[in-house]
Amino acid sequence: MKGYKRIGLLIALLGLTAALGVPGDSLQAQPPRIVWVSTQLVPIQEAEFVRNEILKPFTEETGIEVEFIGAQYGELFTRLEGEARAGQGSTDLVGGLQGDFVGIAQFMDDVSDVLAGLGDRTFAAGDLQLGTLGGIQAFIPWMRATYLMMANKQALEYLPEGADLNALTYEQLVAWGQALQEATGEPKLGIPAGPRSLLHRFVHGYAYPSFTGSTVKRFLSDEAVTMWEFLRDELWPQVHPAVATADAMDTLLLEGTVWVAWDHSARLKQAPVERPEDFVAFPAPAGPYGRGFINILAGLGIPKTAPNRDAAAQLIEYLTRPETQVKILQGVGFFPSVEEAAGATPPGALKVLAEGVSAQASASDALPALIPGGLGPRGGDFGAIYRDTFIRIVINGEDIPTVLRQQGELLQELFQETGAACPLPDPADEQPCSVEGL
Amino acid sequence: MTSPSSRSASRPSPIPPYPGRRRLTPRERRHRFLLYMAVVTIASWVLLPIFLIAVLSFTPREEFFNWPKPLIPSRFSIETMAFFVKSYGVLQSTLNSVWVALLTIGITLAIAAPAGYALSRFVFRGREAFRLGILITRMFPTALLAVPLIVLYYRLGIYDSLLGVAFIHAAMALPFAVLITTSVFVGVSRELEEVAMTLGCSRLGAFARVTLPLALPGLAAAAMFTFVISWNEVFAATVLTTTNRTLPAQVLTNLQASPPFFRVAGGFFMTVPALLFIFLIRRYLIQMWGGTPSER
Amino acid sequence: MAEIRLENVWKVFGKVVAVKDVSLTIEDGEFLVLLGPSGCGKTTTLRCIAGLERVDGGRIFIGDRDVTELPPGKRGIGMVFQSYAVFPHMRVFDNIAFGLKMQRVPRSEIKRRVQAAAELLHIEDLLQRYPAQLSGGQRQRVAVARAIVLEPEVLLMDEPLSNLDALIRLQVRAELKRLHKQIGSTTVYVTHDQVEALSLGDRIAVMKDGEIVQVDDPTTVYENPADVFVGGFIGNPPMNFLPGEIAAPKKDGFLVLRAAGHEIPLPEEFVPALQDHVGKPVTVGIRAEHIEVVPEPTEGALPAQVLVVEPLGSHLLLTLEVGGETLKVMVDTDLRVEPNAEVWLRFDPAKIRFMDRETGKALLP
Amino acid sequence: MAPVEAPVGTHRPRPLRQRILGTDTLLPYWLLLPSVLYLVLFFVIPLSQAIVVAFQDGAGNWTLENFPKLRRWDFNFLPALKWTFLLALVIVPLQLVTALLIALLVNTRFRGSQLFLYVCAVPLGLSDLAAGLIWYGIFADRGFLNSLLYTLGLIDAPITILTPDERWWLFGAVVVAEHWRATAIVLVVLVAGLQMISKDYLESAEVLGANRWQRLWYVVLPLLRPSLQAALIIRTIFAFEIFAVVLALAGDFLPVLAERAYNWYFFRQNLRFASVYAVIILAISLIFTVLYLVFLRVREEERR
Repeated sequence: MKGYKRIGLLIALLGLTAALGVPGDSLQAQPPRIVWVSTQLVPIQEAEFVRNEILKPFTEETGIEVEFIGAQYGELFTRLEGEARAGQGSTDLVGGLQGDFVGIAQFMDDVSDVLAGLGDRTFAAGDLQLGTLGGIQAFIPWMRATYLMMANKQALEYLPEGADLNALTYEQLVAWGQALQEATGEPKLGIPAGPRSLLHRFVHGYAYPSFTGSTVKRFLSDEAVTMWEFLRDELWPQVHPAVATADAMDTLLLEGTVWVAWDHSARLKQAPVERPEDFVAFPAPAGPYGRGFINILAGLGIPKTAPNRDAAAQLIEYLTRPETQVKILQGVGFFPSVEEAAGATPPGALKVLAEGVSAQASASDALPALIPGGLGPRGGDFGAIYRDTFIRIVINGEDIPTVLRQQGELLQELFQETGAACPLPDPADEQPCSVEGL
Repeated sequence: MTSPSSRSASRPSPIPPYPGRRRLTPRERRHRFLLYMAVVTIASWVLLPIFLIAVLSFTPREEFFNWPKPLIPSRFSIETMAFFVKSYGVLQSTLNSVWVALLTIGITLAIAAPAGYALSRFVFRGREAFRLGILITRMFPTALLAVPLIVLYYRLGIYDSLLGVAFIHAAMALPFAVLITTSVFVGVSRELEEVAMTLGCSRLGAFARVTLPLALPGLAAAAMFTFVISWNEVFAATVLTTTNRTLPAQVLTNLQASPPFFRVAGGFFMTVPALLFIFLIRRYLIQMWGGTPSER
Repeated sequence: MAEIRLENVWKVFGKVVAVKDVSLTIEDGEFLVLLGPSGCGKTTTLRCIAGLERVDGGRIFIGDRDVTELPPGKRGIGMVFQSYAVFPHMRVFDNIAFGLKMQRVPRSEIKRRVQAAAELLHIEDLLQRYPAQLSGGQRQRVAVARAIVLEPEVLLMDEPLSNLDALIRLQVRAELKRLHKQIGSTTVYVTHDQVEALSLGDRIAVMKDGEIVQVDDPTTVYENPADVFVGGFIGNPPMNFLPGEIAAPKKDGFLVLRAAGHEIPLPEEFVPALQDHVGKPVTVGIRAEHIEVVPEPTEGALPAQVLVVEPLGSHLLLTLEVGGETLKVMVDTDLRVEPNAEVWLRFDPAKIRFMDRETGKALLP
Repeated sequence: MAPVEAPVGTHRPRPLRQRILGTDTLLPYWLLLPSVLYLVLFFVIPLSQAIVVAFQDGAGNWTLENFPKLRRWDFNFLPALKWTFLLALVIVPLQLVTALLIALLVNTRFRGSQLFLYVCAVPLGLSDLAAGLIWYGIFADRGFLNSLLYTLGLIDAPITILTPDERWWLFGAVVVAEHWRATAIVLVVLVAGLQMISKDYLESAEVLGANRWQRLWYVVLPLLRPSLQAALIIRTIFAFEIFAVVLALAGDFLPVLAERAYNWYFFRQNLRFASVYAVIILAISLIFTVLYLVFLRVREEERR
């Protein structure tokens, strides 16, 4: 019977604490404190680096406290949409990829004025162009990354004869995969296909440009059909089936499930970080039309509903300083966006990555591709069309022309409805972009 | 109420010399053996996965990716766990989670208990409709309510507050809390309350002096169940806060993109309190579901 | 102390009428038993008096006060529930003291009165125990002590004995009777057990389908049931019923009863009441102890066949068949009969009761 | 059901307090009011906004076009329906049987049965995210299951269990993980129900010559029906919202409705299609709940 009293006490205590309200609610005026939501540098060690190495000096310098919050794109979008609809917000600064900004540009404020204040540093004109979305400067270039290949050094001895790691073709990649499978008894290539993976980027930014010289226009061309047959019959049999649930390749590389993998540099990084001696990075393979690849640009933007615009602008200024940019490169392996910081190299494990990135960018047959900029919030549909096409043809084994026609129609519809222009390597003159052969 | 063996022993037997405990027949012994076999099998089936994640979260980094994965690591490493726990926001968000859960309990019980009391004590028009109605709220993926909720929260001025998170958690826990409190109150005899009323209490007084003290263990169980719901809730906590995050929100956004050893450590870190709460409420696990929705 | 008056009380649950236009006056200090089968509305009536159910019509008075709208605690009642409803989270002392505390009686006074009530029920040694440590009978006493400690004008009891063992029930029954004499509260006692009703009640109100069928002292209810239902409900064995007919033979002024093909002459005093029913079918009611069994054919006796013989210790209970009807008869143990034997039955004409065949209502006053 | 003649002229106006709060006819509604208002504010209003969107086109006109349109845009629409139904169809009965088995074991009240019950209830406290993480660690290519088989010498190299080439393996893995994760809630409901069945029924059935199975079938299960109904309703509602575990183990190669809704909402910012999925989930859950209520009906006379 004593139990009743004890539990009663417990409940009363709970009630009391509840009634006394919550600590930590920041309602009173405090020193400037801004919220920076970012889809980049989210992993726990990277976020720790940002808070301790990047933001701490900034706070010491300016007195502005920064709350750095990692977010997925969907969460970022939802938050900004809610804030826009409510007409007030708490997000001061947004860090994201160009692809992210395509979707959230509608919620962003024009930062041309902030850019004008950064006269002492040089941004690539192309990067600034990418940051122009919906007629405004939606973001200021912040840092770069790319998707590339990484291999376990064990795999190198099976490299086909005559193949140059830095100038690999898709044929050679398949031959390499075959040799690896013969030697180990299981497929050893890796292309991420998990639900949150970047498979769609591989399809539209790497395979399509390399095999057809196009991303959208020649979506259902004969070259595309050939490409899909190649992906389905040649490449996929060399890809380890465990990639189906993998969002990042570094884990599979570290486990030894795969020995050669394609992925975003940030999603490969952990492998050389854990075991620097074991891995090597190199450019993505080339196809008949060249070496298709995407340079990823991350940017910084300010939402219309930002409560502390000036402080956010101050943080942008700080983050685009050459010395800050070098610090980020050396800490987490993202490359600088300002030319004053170019040429710096990261130490240790990240050096492996940097070498691969620069090899890819400087390849003689480089064929840079882009994520279309005019799709607005339907950027997600663009990626999904490519991912769905891959799954239907390569994994589910559906008829190639049928699938290409159905998916091509969706692609066409998407561009017609949004009026977006074709992304590189398709010529950007036509607006809206259209799929040939429909 | 008695076990089969003690029941046969308690029956008055005409034979005077009773030689202590009866020895089990071979058949009974076989049954008992089978029973314990089944129990051990099922218990290990439930516990093994939890044991594995515990092992994995204390496996040293250099062994984490080994093949085959060792069931017992060569040494016990708290390196990953320590980095996780010390990293920014984890302790604060743990504290936040506790606050949110406590607030949720307060709100939920304050609202669910009267409803549960009404359902347990009165027969009235619309009673069944109400029961089905509160269940319907659980048939819809909550994630889709994000934008309307954010707008609502800004209007109410509770965006990014722990109270705001608690409000939505309470809404999620409410249907279950109503079911549980209903059966808790059904379990407290109505006559006790009535006798108190004949002895001079008002209805409220009878509730406070008799029903409430007797319902407390059951209500405590409901509170703990609410705690678990709030503790594990990810989505609302993620989109409705920016700075005041709860642990799952913090863990979800930070860990989904993090290397697997951190994901495992985070997963285990979140699991421990849940185990603890279930342990605390184990005695009431049964009681709180005593009268289920269609009961009585 | 006070009388209780119910005036046209109605209580409806959804479509079911639980109490139908009940009017009843219970005298000051009286012990009234509400008797009836389960579902007859007796408990609901009691709960209406207690104020636990709001009446849907009519008024209830306790003493001079109209208590219809008063909450239970303000009606000056004490109530004992079937399940005893002893608070499990309080010691016996606190259970008994509960009502006094509600009335803010001073502590010393509470102590004295609880002690007195406990002594009255012989539970003074149990005051520091929790209910879980008590037997059923002890809990029963606690419940009664808790009700009477308030010295209520009215004591309400809802089947207080039904959860007790047969032996303890007898004992507590006697004690309740003694207690009532001692404290003198007007008592309403609900039961479905007719033996309890007969032994305890100053008067018995028999209920059926939400209505009071008969209110009378136990003897009257037993001997002169108001209708077939009451006769069949009260008594063990219940009253026997036979179809019959009132006939007026040539001899003027005399009536006979025709039943099972025979004629039974009726006493003169019945004539005025039955005069109007001559030639009409009636139901004849007679109690088992008012039938005499004779081994030989006799004038005015009905032939019957013995079906079952049950020795009950003090008596023999016979089950017999008379013209297709089954009768129960109580006889002395020295009568020797075997199953299947043929016997003759003689009814004590003065104890025969007549009911209207259609309505079942008694024809005699 | 006697006709009720309205008792006339007996009512006096009641005190104000009683007129508002006190009567038993109004009191329950006052007690329900807070929860109704609360759910309306935090659920019904946002919910109806979301549902409305599913039946409107971009211009705000009412339409049913979103359903065929979604089929064209999402090739996983029909597969998601199929897999969701199959998963529910397999998992729910499986959990019911397991939970019943464990509940019957617990009900024998052997020494340690309370501990056993606690152990079996442990997954109740785990989020589906954590459960997905745990089971991925087991089923992954280099996971515990393969490690164990390898250590025991049963396999030479890891078997890829979670592969899109073998959808039924994915299905099996999800079934195992969900079965592990969510049987506890059914268990708790059933144990509670079993405890309310008096031993007398079982003993009288035993005396009447019913064997163990007959007692289970003819006595325990019918008496357990209210609890079974509750457990089924709760579990089925959750089964149609199955999400995190599937995503962790099978990615989108085993598409399910809730995952599709989440995907369209969070990754493609398409509230319309997401709402269509949500409406479908709502409709299916509702239909099943009503079916349970009808077919497992507990008649008023049967209630204890």
